[in-house]
Amino acid sequence: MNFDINLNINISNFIDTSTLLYIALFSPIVGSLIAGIYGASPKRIGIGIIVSSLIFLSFLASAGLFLHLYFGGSIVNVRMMDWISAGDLSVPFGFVADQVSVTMMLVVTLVSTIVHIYSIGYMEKDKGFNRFFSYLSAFVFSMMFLVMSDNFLGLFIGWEGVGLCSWLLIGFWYERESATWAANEAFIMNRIADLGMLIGIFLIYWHFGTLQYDEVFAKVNSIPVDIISMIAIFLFIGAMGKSAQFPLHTWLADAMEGPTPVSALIHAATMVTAGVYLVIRANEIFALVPEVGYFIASLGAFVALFAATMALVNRDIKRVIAYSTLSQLGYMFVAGGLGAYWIALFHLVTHAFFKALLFLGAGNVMHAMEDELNIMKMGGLRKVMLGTALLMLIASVALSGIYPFAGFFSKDKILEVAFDTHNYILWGTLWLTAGLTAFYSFRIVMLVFFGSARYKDFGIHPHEAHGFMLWAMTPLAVLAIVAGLFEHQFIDFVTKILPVYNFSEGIHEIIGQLVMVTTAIAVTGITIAVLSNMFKEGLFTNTFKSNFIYKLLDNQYYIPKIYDEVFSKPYRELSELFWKSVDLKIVDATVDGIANCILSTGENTRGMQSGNLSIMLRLMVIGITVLLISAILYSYADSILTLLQGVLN
Amino acid sequence: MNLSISLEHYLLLSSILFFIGLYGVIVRKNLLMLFFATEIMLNAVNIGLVAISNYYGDLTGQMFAFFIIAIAASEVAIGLGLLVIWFKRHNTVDLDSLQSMKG
Amino acid sequence: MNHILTILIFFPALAGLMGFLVDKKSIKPYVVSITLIELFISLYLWYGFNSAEIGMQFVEQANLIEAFGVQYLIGIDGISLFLVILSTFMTLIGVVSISDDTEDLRELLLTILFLEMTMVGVFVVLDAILFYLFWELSLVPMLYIIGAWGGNKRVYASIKFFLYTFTGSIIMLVGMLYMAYLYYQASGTWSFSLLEWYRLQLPLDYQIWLFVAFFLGLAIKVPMFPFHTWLPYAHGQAPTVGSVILAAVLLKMGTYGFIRLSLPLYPDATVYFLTPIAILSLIMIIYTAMVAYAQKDLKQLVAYSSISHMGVIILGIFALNPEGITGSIFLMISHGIVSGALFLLVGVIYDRRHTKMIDEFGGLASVMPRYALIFGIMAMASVGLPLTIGFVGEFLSLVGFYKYSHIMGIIATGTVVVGAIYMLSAYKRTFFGKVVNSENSKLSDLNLREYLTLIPLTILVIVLGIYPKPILKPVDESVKAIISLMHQKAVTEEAKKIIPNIKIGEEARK
Amino acid sequence: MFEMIAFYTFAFLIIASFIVVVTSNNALYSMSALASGMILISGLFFLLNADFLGVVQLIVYTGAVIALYAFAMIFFDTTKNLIEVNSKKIIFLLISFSTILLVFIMTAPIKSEAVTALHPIHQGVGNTQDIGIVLFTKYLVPFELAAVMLLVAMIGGILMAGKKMDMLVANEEIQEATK
Repeated sequence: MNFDINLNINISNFIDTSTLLYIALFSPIVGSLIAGIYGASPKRIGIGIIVSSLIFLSFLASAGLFLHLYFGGSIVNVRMMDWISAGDLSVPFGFVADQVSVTMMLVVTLVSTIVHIYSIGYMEKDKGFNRFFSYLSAFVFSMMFLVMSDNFLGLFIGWEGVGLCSWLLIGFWYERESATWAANEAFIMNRIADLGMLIGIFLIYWHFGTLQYDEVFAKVNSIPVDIISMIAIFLFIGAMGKSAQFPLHTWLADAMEGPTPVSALIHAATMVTAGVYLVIRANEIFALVPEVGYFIASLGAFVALFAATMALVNRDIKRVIAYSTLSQLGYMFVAGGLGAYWIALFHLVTHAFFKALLFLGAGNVMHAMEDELNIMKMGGLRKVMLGTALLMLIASVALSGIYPFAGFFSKDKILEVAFDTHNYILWGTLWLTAGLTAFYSFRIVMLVFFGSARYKDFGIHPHEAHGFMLWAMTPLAVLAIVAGLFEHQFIDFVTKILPVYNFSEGIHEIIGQLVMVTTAIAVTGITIAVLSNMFKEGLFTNTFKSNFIYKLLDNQYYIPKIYDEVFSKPYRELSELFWKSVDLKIVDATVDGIANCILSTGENTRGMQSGNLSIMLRLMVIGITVLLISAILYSYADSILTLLQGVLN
Repeated sequence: MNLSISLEHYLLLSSILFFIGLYGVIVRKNLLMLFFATEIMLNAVNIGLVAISNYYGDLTGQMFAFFIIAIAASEVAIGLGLLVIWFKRHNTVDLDSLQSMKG
Repeated sequence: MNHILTILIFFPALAGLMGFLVDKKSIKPYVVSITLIELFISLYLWYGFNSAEIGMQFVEQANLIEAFGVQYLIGIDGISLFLVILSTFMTLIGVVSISDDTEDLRELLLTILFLEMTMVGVFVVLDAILFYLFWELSLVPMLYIIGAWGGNKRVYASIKFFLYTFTGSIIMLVGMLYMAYLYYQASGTWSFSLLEWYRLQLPLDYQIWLFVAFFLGLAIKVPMFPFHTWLPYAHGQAPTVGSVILAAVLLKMGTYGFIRLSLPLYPDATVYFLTPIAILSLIMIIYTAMVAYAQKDLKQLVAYSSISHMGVIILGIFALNPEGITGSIFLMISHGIVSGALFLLVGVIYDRRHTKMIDEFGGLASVMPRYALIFGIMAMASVGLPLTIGFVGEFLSLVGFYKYSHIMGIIATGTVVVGAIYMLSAYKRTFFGKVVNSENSKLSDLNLREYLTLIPLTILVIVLGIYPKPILKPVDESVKAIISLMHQKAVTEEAKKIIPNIKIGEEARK
Repeated sequence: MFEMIAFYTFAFLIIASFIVVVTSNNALYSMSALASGMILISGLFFLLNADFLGVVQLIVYTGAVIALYAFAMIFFDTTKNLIEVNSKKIIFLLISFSTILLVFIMTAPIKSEAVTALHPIHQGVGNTQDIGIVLFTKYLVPFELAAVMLLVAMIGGILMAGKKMDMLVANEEIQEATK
């Protein structure tokens, strides 16, 4: 299939590309401010429309830039103004639209536009409607800032900005204790990773003398390798936080407390992929240290399997999808770690489409079920909401990696890379994960849309979402189906700046078998899921539920509990201890002790000042005696000392 | 055996007298006795000063003693005046009755 | 305007004396306009300031005690310029924030005017004796503000504040006198002029003793761990305006003293003590942040967070490179604005509920949304989120310090984590959740007076976070001058190695 | 030899009479012993070639001071014995200890030979003449001050012990009583 378009459009004839870049970047923040002004006032539908159209404008601008680059335009790099300059450090607000960032911009704005439109329907009954749009657009702005910045510190602005918006949006329903708790957890865990990121930036500054991408990458070969690997490790720690890699992964599942469009946009399509974006963006650093890359790939494979196992048993529809996101992020890191950067980016793009679609579908289900999340209480919903069922089915098939859906192309490439670099353990892990992925995707689909209508027992009357919401989701569905077909165009486009990954000669011969094997396990997974749910409700019987492994998985390997016991509680107790025992009882008490000492000296000696002359006279004599003694000691000090020395020796 | 009287003899005498006076100041409670004891102490110092003056051939010591006598005389004049007033008001010259300074 | 600095120092005090003639109803407008004029004078100073010029500007000189070389010597460089503006600005904000029904309003306002004189004085004088004079004088109005308008334990707090800082500065005075004596021995004339002292090269063992004497005085004021315990009491008991000025300006005197006195006078001793001080600052950052997390009183929490941030400032100063010191000066300004704003915000709910206990609140976001918004912005600035004022200084200080030590740099950067933990958990407990306490359900949102104080601060937080250059540039030039002076003065090899050799002025342009 | 006998005799008598002064329970005895001690001290002065001071001692102390005490005692009831309660051992300890100390100090360091006379005693010139010269040159101002001081003390003494003062005090007491 070849969609080679011979329309050579030179977009810069119509409009200045830097203007396009500014429009793409700043129209979301304009929307956010407009919505923010009405933040505390009652819902206005107009706000949602204005904000969505501004995001759409941003999408159009991004698309313009994309076309400009696609048809051979030069990379757009603008420097808006100086930000921080002190000593030798000089950081501007600089933005770049090259092949990588424009791809990200396109994905971000496209998914954002859809999520914004969807949210008009989803949030229609929420009293924080305007506030929601303000936060959501602010997020888009931060994300655009992140991907468009031309230096590491600018990236860090966006990085923290998305963290802030994520905090605001997870805790959007701030009256819920669990939501605000999850928001804080996400923010703080990200901050821990940001610490690593900052250290990486410090290292880059002190060794390269600059933070601009192009200048850093130009000098990268003149820096000792151990420094480079330290930089790579610290930057990756930053990426681990944002992309929720083990051991900083727990926040992502808890982040599902936020409204579902937020989960779709932030915690599936865009923000969590920022870590992958960082690895791709800094590929020239990571490429120099394959050991670090191998570590990244191994961790990615581990997370892929680890998250997939947790997704197997969870009964919360959103959490299952969240674990699946984790798992897919693991795939991307495998590709990134093994040096196949364009494949990582490709999987990032396709994953954004079908995962956002999956979340939005889950949002519809949630709405229909009156915010019920437990899939055991659903079932047979296809009768009431056929559109949603269809969309979710598409997304699930894409996620499972069935030809010709988008997920097939990107995921299969990752497996091939793992095989090609002779990392058979990684390949095996990913292969197994592919089967698990197919299984849990269809487990959800089966439990939610097929089988008996269990919801009736709970007195719930589901209804289909607004039509425009479904229409808004349609582009995503289309892309989830067809995106993989543009693989060659994608390669040509992004490898203009990303390194090309060359498969070895031998792999072409067995590539057919590999595809077969992978597809086989995916199909097997789907089959098991379908069959097991056709005949009885759920695969897991009660006896199985008392199994140790089931419990382990159901409790997320007890990791949240361990963190609570090992970090949260000791931190709180240590803080209390520091305050009550150390600060008040040692540090402050020492100071007060000195003061009390002086005070008690006064209290004890004030008896002297009784006004009685004879006592005063006696004290005077004591004073004279003391002075005399000291006078003698002073005048005979030398002889006394020699005497003492004689005695001691 | 050296029978001549040296400076040390005088100084020793001066010290002994001074401490007789000091003893009086501390032990006695009668204000009049305190005055007497003070006189003794002043005179003890005078002996020391004059003796040093003699043994070193310097007049400064005698000058000091001279001024000390002047001060002693003034002190007695004023002190006794105060004492008389005190006695008139309180009908006692006991030291422990002087408690008006107690805070 | 040859005497603009003199006017700047003494205008508030004179106006304060005149204030006794003003009748009680119009005293607040009077004082507000005085502080506003003072702010404009200081802004005019900025306008007239030439950032390309190296050295002191607007210098005025007169002999006070000729025999001992005590002079009335004042002048500013890029560092003091912004601290002066910070003082005048925060005084204005503080004065506006005072409500009209405060008891003894006139006395409070006039006390603040005297305080303003001493604050501006400390930042512009260049004579050690005069510096000490203003330094100590600043204690008196503050003692009065805490002791007379404070909370229940105000007497304890104010006396602790006074005696503690006074003890430190007495030791510093001894150091100053000894320094003057050394200068006399070296040059044959007495002088207390800092500019003269800068030229004096001392052997390391002298520097160590003098550095310790100065350090005690300055560290207690900052306040550095373990001399910090007076601060929570002072903040806990002070009225809102007192806390605002204390946190925003008075603490900066200590860090300013490090830059103005310790560093250029004793470069070798600075390097000699670098590691112990860095360790103290690290303890200060992490430990006080954890103590802040354990607080139950919102104001105490902000007070401890203040200490934690001052630790970053100290680290930036002792990074001894232009990035670090410039960053720490910017952080002083940003901390002044942010902590001032946070204390004002705590004051807002204290006015309404007469309690500062976090447990008493909860769910305020739905009752007072605008208040929650501004508090959120300030909390984020305090956490050091990029594009707020807090990030610029924190980043520069940490990047500067990181050059000195890798491990300590990582621990210091931990401030971004521990800071987020206490700030977010306090924000969550105060603003999120349901309104449980019925007393909170009818609280009114911000009123006009509170908007007048908070909006300018919020604007500054954002604007300076996005565009810090107007401040960074003059500061950077002056910092480079100090560092190059330190490098030239240093006598030990180690100090020459650690303090970078920076070319300034004409040399740099070549 | 004469000097030795004279010194020891005087010293013994002075110590004896002063011990009587501080230990006697009768003020009259004390005063009489004090007077005798003063006279004996003047003897020591003559022995030390300080003729002028010896005369001054005789005139001022025995003549003026003791006379003053004698007059003052008219006011007090001297017939009854003075009863004092005081028996703290620490005082005796203190006294003896510091006596030893002081003796130790007084006798030890003064031996230095480096002392040079500021105002040397001139051989062949009378002591009174010598003193006169020093007193009216070097010590003129202190001398005049001492004179003024004595005058002030005299006036003060007269005023305080005088009748009018007595009246004043009485008036005050009446006023206090009527309040």
